[in-house]
Amino acid sequence: MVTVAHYLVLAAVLFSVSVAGIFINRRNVIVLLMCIELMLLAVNFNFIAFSRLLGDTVGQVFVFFILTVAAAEAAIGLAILVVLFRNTRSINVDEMDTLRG
Amino acid sequence: MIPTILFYAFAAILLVAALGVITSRNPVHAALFLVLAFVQSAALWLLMEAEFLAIVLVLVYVGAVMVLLLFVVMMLDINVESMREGFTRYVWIGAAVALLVAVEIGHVVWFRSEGMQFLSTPAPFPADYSNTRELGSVLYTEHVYAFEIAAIILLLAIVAAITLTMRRRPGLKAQNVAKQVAVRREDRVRLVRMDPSKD
Amino acid sequence: MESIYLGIVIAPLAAAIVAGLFGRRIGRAGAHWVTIAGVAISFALSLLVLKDVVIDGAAVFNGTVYTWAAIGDIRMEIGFLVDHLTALTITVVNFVSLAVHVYTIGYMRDDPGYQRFFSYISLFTFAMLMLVMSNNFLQLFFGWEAVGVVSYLLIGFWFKRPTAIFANLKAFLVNRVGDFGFLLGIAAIVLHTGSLDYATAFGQAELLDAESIEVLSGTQWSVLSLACICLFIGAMGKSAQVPLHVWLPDSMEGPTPISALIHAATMVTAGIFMVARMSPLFEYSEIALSVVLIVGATTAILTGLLGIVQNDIKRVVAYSTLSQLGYMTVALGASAYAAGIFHLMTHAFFKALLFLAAGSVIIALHHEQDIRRMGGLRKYMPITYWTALIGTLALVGFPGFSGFFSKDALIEAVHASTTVGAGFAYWCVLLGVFVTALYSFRLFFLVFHGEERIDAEAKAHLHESPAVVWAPLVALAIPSVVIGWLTIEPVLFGGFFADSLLVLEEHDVLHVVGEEFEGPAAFVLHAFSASAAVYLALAGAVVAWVAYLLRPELPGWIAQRLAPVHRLLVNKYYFDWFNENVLAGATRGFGRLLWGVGDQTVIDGAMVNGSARGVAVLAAIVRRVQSGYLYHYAFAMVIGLAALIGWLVVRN
Amino acid sequence: MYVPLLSICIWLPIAGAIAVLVLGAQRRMELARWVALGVSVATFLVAVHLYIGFRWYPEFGGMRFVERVPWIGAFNAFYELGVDGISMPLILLTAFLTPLVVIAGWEVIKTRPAQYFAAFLLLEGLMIGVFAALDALLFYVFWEAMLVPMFIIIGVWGGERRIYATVKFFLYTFLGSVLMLVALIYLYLQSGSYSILAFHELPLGMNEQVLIFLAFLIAFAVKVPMWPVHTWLPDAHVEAPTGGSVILAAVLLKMGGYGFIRFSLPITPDASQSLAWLMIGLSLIAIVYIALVALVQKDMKKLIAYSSIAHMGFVTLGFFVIFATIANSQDEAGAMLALQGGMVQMISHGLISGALFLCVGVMYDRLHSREISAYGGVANTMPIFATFVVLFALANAGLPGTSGFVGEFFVILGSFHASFWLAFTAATILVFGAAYTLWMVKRVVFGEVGNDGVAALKDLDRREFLVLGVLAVSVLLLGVWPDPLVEAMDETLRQLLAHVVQSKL
Repeated sequence: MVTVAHYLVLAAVLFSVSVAGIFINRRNVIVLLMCIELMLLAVNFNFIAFSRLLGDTVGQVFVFFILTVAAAEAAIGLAILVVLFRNTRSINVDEMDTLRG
Repeated sequence: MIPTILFYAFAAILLVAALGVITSRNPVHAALFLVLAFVQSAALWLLMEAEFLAIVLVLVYVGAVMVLLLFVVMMLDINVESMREGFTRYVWIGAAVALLVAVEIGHVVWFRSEGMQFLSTPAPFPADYSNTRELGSVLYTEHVYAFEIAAIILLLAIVAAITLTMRRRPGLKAQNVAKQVAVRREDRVRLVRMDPSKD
Repeated sequence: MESIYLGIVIAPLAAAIVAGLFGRRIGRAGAHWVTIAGVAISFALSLLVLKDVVIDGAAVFNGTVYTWAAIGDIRMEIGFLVDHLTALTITVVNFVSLAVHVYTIGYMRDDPGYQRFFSYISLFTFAMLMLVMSNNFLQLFFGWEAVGVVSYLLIGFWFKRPTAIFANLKAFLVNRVGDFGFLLGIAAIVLHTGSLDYATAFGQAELLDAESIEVLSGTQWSVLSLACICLFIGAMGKSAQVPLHVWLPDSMEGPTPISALIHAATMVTAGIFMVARMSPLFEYSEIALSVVLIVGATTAILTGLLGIVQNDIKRVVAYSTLSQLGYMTVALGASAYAAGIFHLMTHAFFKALLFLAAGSVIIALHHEQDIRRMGGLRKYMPITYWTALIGTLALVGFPGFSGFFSKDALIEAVHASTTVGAGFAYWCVLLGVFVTALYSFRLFFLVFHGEERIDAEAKAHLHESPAVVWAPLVALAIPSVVIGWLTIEPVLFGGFFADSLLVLEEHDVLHVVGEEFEGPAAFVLHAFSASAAVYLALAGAVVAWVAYLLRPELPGWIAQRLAPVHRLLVNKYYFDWFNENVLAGATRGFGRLLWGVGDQTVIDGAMVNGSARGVAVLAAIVRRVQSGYLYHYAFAMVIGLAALIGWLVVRN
Repeated sequence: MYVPLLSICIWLPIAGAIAVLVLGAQRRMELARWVALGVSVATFLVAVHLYIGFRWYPEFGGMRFVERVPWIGAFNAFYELGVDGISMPLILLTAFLTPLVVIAGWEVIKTRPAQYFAAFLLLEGLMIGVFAALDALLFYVFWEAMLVPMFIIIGVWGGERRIYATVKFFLYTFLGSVLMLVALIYLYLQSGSYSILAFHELPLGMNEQVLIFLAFLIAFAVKVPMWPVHTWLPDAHVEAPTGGSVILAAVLLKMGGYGFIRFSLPITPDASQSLAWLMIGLSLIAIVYIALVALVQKDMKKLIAYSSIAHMGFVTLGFFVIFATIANSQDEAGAMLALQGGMVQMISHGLISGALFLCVGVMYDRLHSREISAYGGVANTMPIFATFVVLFALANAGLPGTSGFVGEFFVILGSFHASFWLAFTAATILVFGAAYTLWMVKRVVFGEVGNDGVAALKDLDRREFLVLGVLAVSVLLLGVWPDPLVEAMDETLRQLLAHVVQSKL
């Protein structure tokens, strides 16, 4: 039987993988963005699983909003990336330290 | 039995895809892995009888966002090799943090369940149940303000993305519509009164 | 009578205001007429008061004009106390002031600050009268400081002269040191008697003596002694007693009329007046009386010696003033208050006379003040000569002149005194008589006799001074001669001051002296037979005659022989050197130290700007955390998130 | 008919400030000036009216002209105003000096004159608000708001290092105020209201009192300013325009003294008593140390600023010496003298230091230098001005017959009971005060004409004469007859003293 716990474990593993991804792909902003998407996905898994467990639709509504915001975030993040690349001809994070104190 | 097999299959592919995302050398590959992960997720959500969200995930995410991502990745000429330097430098700390997070989440889920039956399977919905209707009925009533705000956020994102990426190159020969519209008669036409008797 | 008292003080004040504020409008003549009128009115009224008090025997007036401030139970009022002491003093003040006003017309004729000068001296008269007529400590202090300020303004009257503005600052500051003590004395009395009023405070003198205050830890002082000594410090400043005498010789930078009025006849005697007025307090404090006696005696002899080596005509007279003030102080210390006041009065006349005579010489010689460039002036300025001679004889105490009566009585009184230090004081004043005669006749001979050392140009214009100058000389010469004859009996021995001075029986030295007194003529004769003072004075005069007329090379020879002593005297015992280099220098140096190190380095540097710099240093360290690398922030977030969850997990 | 006179005193100048700004924006400068003058004079007349009304019942020491309107219900805060014998003279002083400052800046201020006058009017309203507020929150609002116009005045119309000076001024005062706010909030939590009068009656334990006292101390000590938090004052004075210096010295510093007597003493009497030694020590340091520092200053404004600190030392000395005086003498006469002395000193110092800064301003307008060495022999070319300078200098040196004497006299008298040496040390101001002031006068006013600049000086014009003349008259009047001032404060101070000596423990 597939229990809620299965989904929760899956989501936890997925989240951990994306956390690890952030560390591994520290230089590549695009992959960083992808890792964040993955994290949100893992979160969404939990929301849906609990929504089902508790029989409350609000969890799914929340997922809906998360998707919306994630889409917006991806759009703006990519826009920034484009502008960044246009200005520096690179998206290498190592070369970007203008915010250094 | 079949749902169990399906679950394990989808979950396995999902995790492999996720690993693929974080380990691919080429961002294009990573993006494609991500698409795979999303599709698997959609399938898993279907298993949980969250049909609307599963569809939305495929349509919006795979169909739009991921395509946009791929589009950008391919448009930008990225030097892949420089990205990979020091790839393994943080792998251990990454793994450690990931493990820590996993353990913590597991701990929270297991030991702080507050009486929730994690090891139960939610009862399947009856046949005439519509996930979409159910969602819609709360979304447009109870959460209508949040929904409106989400819409605004999306609109903002669009405007912001356009504003950010719009570029005005100096010396570009383009028409300025606003100026054209704003032209008045006095700017262009000069009435000259000629005295006929003069010549 | 009250309106008359008010009139006495208001007339000169009003005149001063008119001359000061509207000087330009009323012109030079207007200024001197209005101020002379003011002082004349005041003088006439004070004569009226004198008659009322002395002849008609009016009761002592003690009344309030208005309430200055009332705090809790302490009422601070402005009021008048009119008794014999007041009446006599205001008459003397007004008389000298009037003479000086008239004299000024001639002396300051060509000065651009004519109106200002008249305004100042009228204002001074007002302040002095307020001081004298006061019935409480507050008003006394008012007058006290006000005369000091006018003195400050007048010494610096010629404000373009660096020496003048140096001298006036010095005078004010030295006086302030005295006032500092004076104020503390007032505070002691007010707080322990609960009143600023003389009458109330005097009534509690004995109680005050019983109260004690801890000044140094472990030592109990009688409040009365403390208060009296503090008050006397004030008197030391104003009446220029050693070591606060240093300002008076320098004050000669001011115009001569004010040297006569302020720095000889009136203001400098305010301290004497004050101590006499406070006799009900001083009488109960043996310690204070001893201090007064010793300080006065020291002043009398030390400053007299300085007079011998001075070459500036006014400074010689100034040192003479210092010495005579010492005499008066000695009289106070010996509880012979009446003798002190008597000497104050005679001194006011003859010293003002001497100053004005000196001024007359100075204008005749076009502001030449060095006696080495004078000589033989007798034949050019007969009136000045004769009046100066009268002044000199009065000063040295030639029998029959006013100074003789006061000084001889004073010396006798000291001789009879049993206060601690009286023996020392007696020898000082006795020796002082010789010294006085020496420097007085030295001055007199060098100026009026001997060879003419005047430069040719000045000599061409040399002539007697105009009437406005010599008339006051004559007016002052008359009392210089006769006042002693007329007043010695009532003032010293007739209980004239019975309503104002208090002398305890065991201190009553004048009574001892009075027992042998059989009228002024007998007093004169007695002096020839029994007093060493007369012969000492004679000896001084003879020595001066020998040294400066007969054998003019003698003084130089002596100076060479006694070079260290001569140097000490020329440098005025190094008081000025000490004050300027040690006291003032140290104060300024200390101020610079506090400012540079305390304020600028420690507070501003280390604390204020230091804290800002500390923040900057801390920020420089902390900013390294802000590497600017995106992934560092991302790592921080993730690790932080993990840590946060970990904390939530572990917490339960 | 009930007329909220205090509110008028506060809001009339503020409204006037807005009017001046509006008019100035339309470049109708002349009108703006006259409006500024008119409003400030009108405020002064209202304040005089208050004072006359105040004098009806001198034996009543409590709050009068009380206005009380709910303000912030949630915090139980009221818009509550009132005056007693302590605040009345200070309000009068503020209202008296502002017109003079407006006149003094009449043609002198060339850049943005409308804003300049508006800033002063705004400042006036806020300062009166500080003195009139009976609600601690309202007080705090006025207290902090007042920093803004002062900040602008120094920062915009100041001298070369004005930015340094303003920032220093602002940080110093702001840092202190924040701690005061903490103390006020604590008192609010304890008493349930922001009423200052309720704070007075609030029973507090010793530890609480000490902490509150220290919080207040920092706020007020900076304002007074006491050693060692005084170094902002010379800088602020040197850089401020003349009017700014005048208001700063004359009124702003008084807010520190007012704070001590309105907050520290009655709210934390036991802490005040146990920490009086600290306050007395700091005051004496201010008097002697600062006087020595003043002696060696080369800048006239700095010298007067340091002299202000020394003179304000008498205020704090007078306020805190009362405990020792009462302990040593058992009667309250000495303590009353000291309290009165502190208050009179505040008023008198306001007039004298204001006048001295105006004098420096007169010279600065002509020669554009504040250095003592840049002058010399000013009396030759400006005799009338020299007369005023000498008068104010003597007043600053505490000459009897001028107001400068009164406060110092009372305080020295009052502190004599506490200890002979205390009075002795305080009385050294007689010598040092005269030394630094008159030495400056000697170098600036007297002597031969120092240089061509001095030779070309013009004497006072009518406007300057008016301003200095009014101040001279008031300084002399207060010195010759301080009773109207003393009597107005007497009963209030007596009640305060009775309250302060009663332990709250």
